[in-house]
Amino acid sequence: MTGYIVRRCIAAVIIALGVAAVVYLLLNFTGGSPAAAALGNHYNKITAALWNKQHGYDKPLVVQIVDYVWNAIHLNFGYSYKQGQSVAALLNEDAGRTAYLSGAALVLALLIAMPLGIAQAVKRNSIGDYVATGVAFTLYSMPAFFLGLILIQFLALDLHVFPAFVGDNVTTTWQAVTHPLEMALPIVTLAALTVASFSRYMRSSALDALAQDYIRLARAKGLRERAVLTRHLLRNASLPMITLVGLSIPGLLAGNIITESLFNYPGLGLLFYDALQNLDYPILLAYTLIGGILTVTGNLIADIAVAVADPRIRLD
Amino acid sequence: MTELGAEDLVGGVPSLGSPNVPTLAPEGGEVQVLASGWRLATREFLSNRLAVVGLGILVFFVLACFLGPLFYHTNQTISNPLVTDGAPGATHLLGTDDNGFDELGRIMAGGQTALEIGFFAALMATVIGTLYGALAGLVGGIVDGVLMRLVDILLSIPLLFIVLVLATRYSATVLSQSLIIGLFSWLVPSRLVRGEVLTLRVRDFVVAARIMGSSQRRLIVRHLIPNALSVVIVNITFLIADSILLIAYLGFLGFGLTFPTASWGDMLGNAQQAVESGYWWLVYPVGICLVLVVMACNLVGDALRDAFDVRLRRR
Amino acid sequence: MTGMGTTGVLEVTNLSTQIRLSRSVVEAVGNVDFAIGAGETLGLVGESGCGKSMTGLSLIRLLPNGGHIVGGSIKLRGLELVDLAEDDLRAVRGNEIAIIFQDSQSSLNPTMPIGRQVAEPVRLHRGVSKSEARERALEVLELVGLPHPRERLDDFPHQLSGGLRQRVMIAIALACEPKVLVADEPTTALDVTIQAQILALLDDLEERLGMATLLITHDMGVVAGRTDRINVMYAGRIVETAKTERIFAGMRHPYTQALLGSIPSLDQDRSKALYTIPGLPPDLAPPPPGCRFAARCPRATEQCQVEEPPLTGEDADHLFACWHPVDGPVERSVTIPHATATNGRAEGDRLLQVNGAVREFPVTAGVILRRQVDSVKAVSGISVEVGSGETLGLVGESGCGKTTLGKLVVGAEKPDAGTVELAGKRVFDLRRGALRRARRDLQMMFQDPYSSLDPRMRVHAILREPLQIQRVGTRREQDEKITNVMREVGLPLTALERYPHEFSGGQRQRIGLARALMLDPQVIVADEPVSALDVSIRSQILNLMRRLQVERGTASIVISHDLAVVRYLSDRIGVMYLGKLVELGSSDDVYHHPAHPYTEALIAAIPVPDPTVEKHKGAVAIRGDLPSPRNPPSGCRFRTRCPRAQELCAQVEPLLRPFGPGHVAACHFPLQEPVGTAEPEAAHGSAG
Amino acid sequence: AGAQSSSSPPGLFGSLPTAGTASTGGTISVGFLTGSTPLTIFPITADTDASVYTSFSFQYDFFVPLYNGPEGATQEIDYAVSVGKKPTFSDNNQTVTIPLNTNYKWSNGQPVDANDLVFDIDLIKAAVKENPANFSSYTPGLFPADITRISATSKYTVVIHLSKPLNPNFFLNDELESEAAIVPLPSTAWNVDSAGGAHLDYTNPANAKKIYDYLNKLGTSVATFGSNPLWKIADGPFVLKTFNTTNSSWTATPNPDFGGSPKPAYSELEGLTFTSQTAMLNALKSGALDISSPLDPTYAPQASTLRAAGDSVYAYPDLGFFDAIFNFKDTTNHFNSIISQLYARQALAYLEDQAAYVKGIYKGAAVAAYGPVPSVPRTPFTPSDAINPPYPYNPSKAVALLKSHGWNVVPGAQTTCTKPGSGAGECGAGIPKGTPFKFVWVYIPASEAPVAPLTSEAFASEAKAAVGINVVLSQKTFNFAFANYNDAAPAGAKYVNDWGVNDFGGFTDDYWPTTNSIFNTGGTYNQGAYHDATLDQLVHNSVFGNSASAVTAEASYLAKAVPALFMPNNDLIIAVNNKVGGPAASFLALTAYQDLPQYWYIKK
Ligand SMILES: Nc1ncnc2c1ncn2[C@@H]1O[C@H](COP(=O)(O)OP(=O)(O)OP(=O)(O)O)[C@@H](O)[C@H]1O
Ligand SMILES: Nc1ncnc2c1ncn2[C@@H]1O[C@H](COP(=O)(O)OP(=O)(O)OP(=O)(O)O)[C@@H](O)[C@H]1O
Ligand SMILES: [Mg+2]
Ligand SMILES: [Mg+2]
Repeated sequence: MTGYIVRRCIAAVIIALGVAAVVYLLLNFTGGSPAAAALGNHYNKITAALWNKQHGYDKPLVVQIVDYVWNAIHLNFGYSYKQGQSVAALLNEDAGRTAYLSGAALVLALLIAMPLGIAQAVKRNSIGDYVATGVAFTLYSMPAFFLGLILIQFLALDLHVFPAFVGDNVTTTWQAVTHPLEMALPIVTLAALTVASFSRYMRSSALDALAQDYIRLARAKGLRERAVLTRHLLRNASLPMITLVGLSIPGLLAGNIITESLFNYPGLGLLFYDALQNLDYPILLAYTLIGGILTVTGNLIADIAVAVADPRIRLD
Repeated sequence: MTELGAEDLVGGVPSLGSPNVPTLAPEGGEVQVLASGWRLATREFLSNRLAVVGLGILVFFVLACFLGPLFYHTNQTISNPLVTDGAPGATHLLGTDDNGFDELGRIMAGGQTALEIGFFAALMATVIGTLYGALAGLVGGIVDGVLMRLVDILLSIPLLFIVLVLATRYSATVLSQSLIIGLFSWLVPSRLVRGEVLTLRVRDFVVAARIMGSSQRRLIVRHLIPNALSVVIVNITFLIADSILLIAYLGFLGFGLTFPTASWGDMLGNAQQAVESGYWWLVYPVGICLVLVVMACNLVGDALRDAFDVRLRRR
Repeated sequence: MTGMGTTGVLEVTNLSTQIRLSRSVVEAVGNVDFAIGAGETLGLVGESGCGKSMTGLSLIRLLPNGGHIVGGSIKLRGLELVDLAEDDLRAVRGNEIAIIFQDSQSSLNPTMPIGRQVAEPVRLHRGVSKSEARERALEVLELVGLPHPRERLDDFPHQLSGGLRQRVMIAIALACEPKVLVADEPTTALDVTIQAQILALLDDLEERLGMATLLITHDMGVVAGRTDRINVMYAGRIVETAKTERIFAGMRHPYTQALLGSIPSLDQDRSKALYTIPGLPPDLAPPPPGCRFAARCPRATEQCQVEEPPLTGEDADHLFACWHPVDGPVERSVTIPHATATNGRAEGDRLLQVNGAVREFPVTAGVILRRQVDSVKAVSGISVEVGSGETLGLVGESGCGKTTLGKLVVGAEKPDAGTVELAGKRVFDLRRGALRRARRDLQMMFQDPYSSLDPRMRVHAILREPLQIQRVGTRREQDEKITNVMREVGLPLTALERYPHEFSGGQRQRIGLARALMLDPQVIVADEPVSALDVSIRSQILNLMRRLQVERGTASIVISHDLAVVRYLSDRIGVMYLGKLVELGSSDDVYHHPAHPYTEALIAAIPVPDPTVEKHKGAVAIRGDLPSPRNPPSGCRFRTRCPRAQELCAQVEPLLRPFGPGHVAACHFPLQEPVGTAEPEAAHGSAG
Repeated sequence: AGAQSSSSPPGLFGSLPTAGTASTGGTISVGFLTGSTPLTIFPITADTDASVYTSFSFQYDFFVPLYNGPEGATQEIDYAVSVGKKPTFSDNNQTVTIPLNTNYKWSNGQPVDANDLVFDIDLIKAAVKENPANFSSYTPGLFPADITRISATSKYTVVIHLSKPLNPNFFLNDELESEAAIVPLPSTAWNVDSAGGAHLDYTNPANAKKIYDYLNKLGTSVATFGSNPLWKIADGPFVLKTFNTTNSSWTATPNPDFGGSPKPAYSELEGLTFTSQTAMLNALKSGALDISSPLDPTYAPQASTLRAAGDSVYAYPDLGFFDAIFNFKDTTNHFNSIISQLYARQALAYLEDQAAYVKGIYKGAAVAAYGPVPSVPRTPFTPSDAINPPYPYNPSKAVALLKSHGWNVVPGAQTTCTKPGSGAGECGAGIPKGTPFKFVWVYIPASEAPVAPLTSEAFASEAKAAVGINVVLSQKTFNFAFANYNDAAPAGAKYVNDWGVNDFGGFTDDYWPTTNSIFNTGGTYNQGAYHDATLDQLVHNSVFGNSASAVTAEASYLAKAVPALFMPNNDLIIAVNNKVGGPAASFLALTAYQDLPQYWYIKK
């Protein structure tokens, strides 16, 4: 078990390093000049050369990549010249709130999708199943901003059920936690992105599991239907979900960009969005890198979790 | 005790001759009249009501977007600031947009580009992904390991970020958007194809062909590709749906197509403002079209997958 | 109408079950009557799809989606189950009636320790505490012979071998000491050796616990020794019912007769063709009118087509449903033309020669770059040879390396060591064109007829492919050849335009055979050619293969785990165990005078469709499971399961020693004295 | 004084909040957009922070600038909110005497005096010496490089000696008053280079550098804005109380030592941050925000809903101009040669239907503009060309112009040159036969400037349909376009042939609206490399001459020369919650990015 985890971790680290290198290359290739961004109006040949030398941008690309990766390992993601702060500090500031938003959305999505998927599988081809499938497909096909917009228009502006945006009183993660009403729409919007695919997946995974003989055997033992579902079906049907949750991280992060800018929620997504408008390369790099690393980590954790939860996976 | 003699040989084969079986009938029996594979798949597909609806929606939109402009003539190239943001009325059934273009005509034109980009991007992703995945799966070993780790790495970089960053540098045209999306979404198909090739490679019919002395090329062309195709085809529909969604996000984040081309995503880009300004006709019709088409692609893809699956399962 | 009066624990009368599908209704079980008394075992036999499982499942109303009982009654000691409320029925399930499902390998919850799975019904029905239930689980697991049950309580199903899993399944069924046990094909997925162990266990338990048992199987051998009564089912109906001995000795229904007649027995005369039933069982949605067997029955008349025969008989103890009953078993007398000229191998005729072949599959680990951590020793130094026109049979338990050896022969796998020579040439050392041409002479027929045919090619293309690859003949010549081969394997030409999935299993196997024949190879390797087929189809294919052997004189290697099949088709038999050849000799030598204890045990384990033989069989000769091929036992690989094993066996690997002309075996303590001493050549398996 | 006297000016969109009667106490909140939140509190602002106007209004809440403006809608210095009084020029405009108001004092009790102004200028000099980018108002050769000596001649008088004569209007309005203006700083408190360090003599350049470095570092460290005692030493109407680093929202309380008038009547000023203008409007509608930051013209249609929600909405343009600049170096399709021809530029100007743009695209929240000095807001220097445009919308004139210069005009297709040569009736030098009139037009995305794509698209449509000029549109982010599609920047060389027109935005004018450094040869912002000797002379007059009307002549010339396509001057829309009252001028000033929160109050 430990051996497997260690090996899996090493692989993840290698992939993460690869991600860092590729991201750096990619941004370099798109031709942003950090010097131009930093120097603004006073950007000219001489100041630029000086600046590049000071900040190591005159070195060969390979060296730059290695430096960047090396620094990234030490949690040093460079300096945002636009924002006048170290990127790490900026990220650090927003990470908690984004984590809360994404986490809450993920949990909400799972809480809805898992029972729903199972219920759909059990009552498959019923009216309820069709309706749920239809709704799931609609949500799945809806751009997050469109959904968010509709929610704002109807639930906030027309019906005044929720505030239309996250107010100024939510600045810390803790405040986000204690203001569920304000956070409702962003969380729902983000959750809706994933709940659809989760419930579809859960449904088919539950259908697969339902067709298994151990379910029949459980019934043959005389178990109540509810006990069959909770004791035998749930765990087996949920196993594939673990991987899916790991895979859904990039989607959540991308959804964050949309949701955060839509709902005025200061988080990493918004930071990225602003950086994009300003061509604030260090932030773009760091966020993309973090997205990549989170994905890698998500997959890693999912793999390990599956290994822990599924006794069939041989760990040696 | 029943005695059977040589006279019971039917068609030169010993069998428990039955008077009802005409002589010289093949002993293997008549071939059952089963529905052919495609027919089965079609039936399975058609039995999925949602999928039929999805297919209907797709056909409708393809026709409406590509043929509609032949019947509903509108100006979609010369912007007219004097009639911008007009409410729906007799001359403009769905009003006009912020360029003064007829919104209904715009939806058709935008639908064309959205479908085109979706299709081209999906096609490109599929072609690249298929070749890459097939290569990895066939060569195997270290090459496979390296190729697939590269896919892992690229797959770990969220696609939206990559596309957004690229979009800041390159202006978007139908071609460039298709290219960029296509170039970065071949990863999933490549994994699928590789997986499929890996399982196919050890299937008995491939082994059989090898034993017959089949060349590697023939194996790939005659056996691997046709059999991996269903996975690929099914995936295309999902890729189209994803690509259309992706361009919608790009539009929203301000990296849409250049004038006078626009896709649904670009049209929805200013949705938030339009709604608040009360220009609902600039938001909901196109939004609904987009959702319907993406949904239809997904429904069709889902049903295709089931149909192909069942076909393979029904031995 | 039941033969058992009213003493039964379970009485089923006039039971009918249907499965509603979207487009049709399958009448899976129709008007079935039977009764089982305490301690009694009723066998239910019939071909695949005839409704056996549905009958079993109807008893506890656990039918698949759309399935429901449409009529009749099921009485469990007087309690009517057909319309019992769901809640009350739950108290019966697992408590009074327990079931062992067909294909039980997936019947265990993969994420729950086996101890809890066994304890679950106990807690449910006995209302005992967790620890008490656990104790009970321990008790039953011990009862079913799970070694070291206390340590294994917390194991997960995947940690157990197939045989042990089946024991756990039985334990679950027995946990609440049910009155009735339904065992649906309890041994189908298992190796013969394990099957023998499980059947013996079931027998023993029935006796000790006094259950009424319904034993469902398609294998006449299995029911022969273990049942008091047999119901023969066909197309949803019971067509014949009688005491076991009576069914075997004096069956009256032509179906029963055909079923028994089509099984090759170990002492089958190879010159005689097997009895076959033409065609396929009917589709039950809806079933045909009249006698359902009529379409396949040689005795069918006009009456049979329209009028359904009632289940009657001269005495209440033997009922059958037939207008033209037969009388007792069929005499097999159809001879295969020229078959008498046994293809004995001429001395020194070595068409195909395998020398010390070794094949080990690497076991890899690691996420980034796969390191090899271990290897599966699939074939460990095997030498055999096949003469022209000769058929060599290979038998052995699952996983012993039969298929791998076959693949080595046809060049689908490369040996890690050793060589394969065809007519003295190392064909696989050839390159390109020469290699391709050489491949013509070595063809293979696969175990799974479906997966061996490209699902996206029509039969015509499939058959033409070998000719195309080998560039044989013009298009017209190719078509001619295809037509001829189709006729040879007995398929209609209309089949050429169809896709593989449109055929029945037997037809597909014919296509597979046809493809192997297209190139007129010198050697055909047939890997489990019939194990995926139903009995009636199996005999058709065996007859076909036998005929082609005789007609074409092609040498072949027939691989099967079924000794009877191998014996029917082969001149010589090689017995394999864990990648080693342990005995090789003529069919008669191997069957009648085995030298290796493993061969003897294997033969003993095969259930014989003859109650008299089967009921007097001794104890099971082989215990335990096949060891892992990743680290096979030292010395003699069979020693861990061998009753004769001694110190020596663990230390020294036995060499093949001659026990007669062309008869060799590798054992330190053989069942008979070897003749002469081991010569180096003999050690390599050639006849000395 | 100034702010109280303005009333509704001509061209105002919407209506200003009513004055009402002031109550005491309460909180007034002001909205900011993320990305334009205060990044620096130390009033010597570096380039990187300079485009963020809120940094200045934020700074000026606490520190009163030497000269501040405008006076409501009047584009002039408002001495009521400035430390300095009107200066006098002598010695051939080379000596400037600046008298200071005596009523301002720092929170530490010290008066705001001449030394504080000298201190600021010394620090600016140190900053510029270190890196020109440290002072965003720096133009090479001008302030502070043109100062030879600065001295406090009395407690409240400063005399500046210039190295060369400058136009007094220029020096006062463009150098002493500008966005990143001169702000007297507490010279007795801030003249340190470490916390609790010794007070240094800042007239020593080495010390000045140390002090600047120290203050600049702290001044950009948002984390300590709220807690650093340095920033509590203020002379403005407010003192910063808290600053929330996570979203840059802040609160300030009235400065009890504020020497100006009126003194704030309410108890807290709050800065709130929003991720988008829409979010800000939602907050306004729900009453969570009182005063918006300037909004884009595309929000004009929302005025009615906002009014219904009880807010005042008004809009007015800032002084400045928007232009799509020509690239005089783009050799693609000989565009450089074409665009050098005045007739070609005139033809393009004739194609701009500004009236339609204002109506359809800006929804009325803009005014047509035809030169660097717009007609609204009116300044004393507005030329008549701004009101009576030289080339009003008239496509047929464009056609005629081109035809008369040897072009084969094919509306809806491609117009090409048929008569090459530099004679009369010919296309002009360097334009071969068959040259198509075709170029790339770069604009910035709607997410950055909602109207930019629309006006660009409208122009391109018109050009193609009416004259057969093919405008190839290309969208680039502002930063990318500004840094790279710019002949004046080093990075620009790489892209010089990638663009023909760059519609990246525009410029804010100073109160003396010269285009020095924008259109003069070699100007730092001369992004299209426009070169015109006459203009160079006119600009020279505006900067170095003595004429009070030099800048009018310059503007008038430019309107006729079309060095760029001038675009409508768009309004800045402000929405104010009806609970807030104040003099009209204080609200009008918001449209010029000037916050004067001391004038506001909560209505009774
Ligand atoms: N889930 C199902 N849905 C529809 N039809 C079914 C289903 N299961 C079985 N059947 C049909 O019911 C009939 C009886 O099937 P059953 O499983 O009882 O056969 P069986 O005798 O057990 O065969 P086998 O030896 O293959 O297990 C067959 O015709 C089969 O096709
Ligand atoms: N491609 C392969 N990779 C790894 N291991 C393999 C491979 N093919 C076979 N093996 C292993 O080699 C051993 C021998 O397999 P083989 O298929 O030859 O057995 P078999 O006697 O044909 O068994 P069965 O009766 O189940 O078909 C088994 O343990 C199997 O798991
Ligand atoms: Mg069955
Ligand atoms: Mg095998």
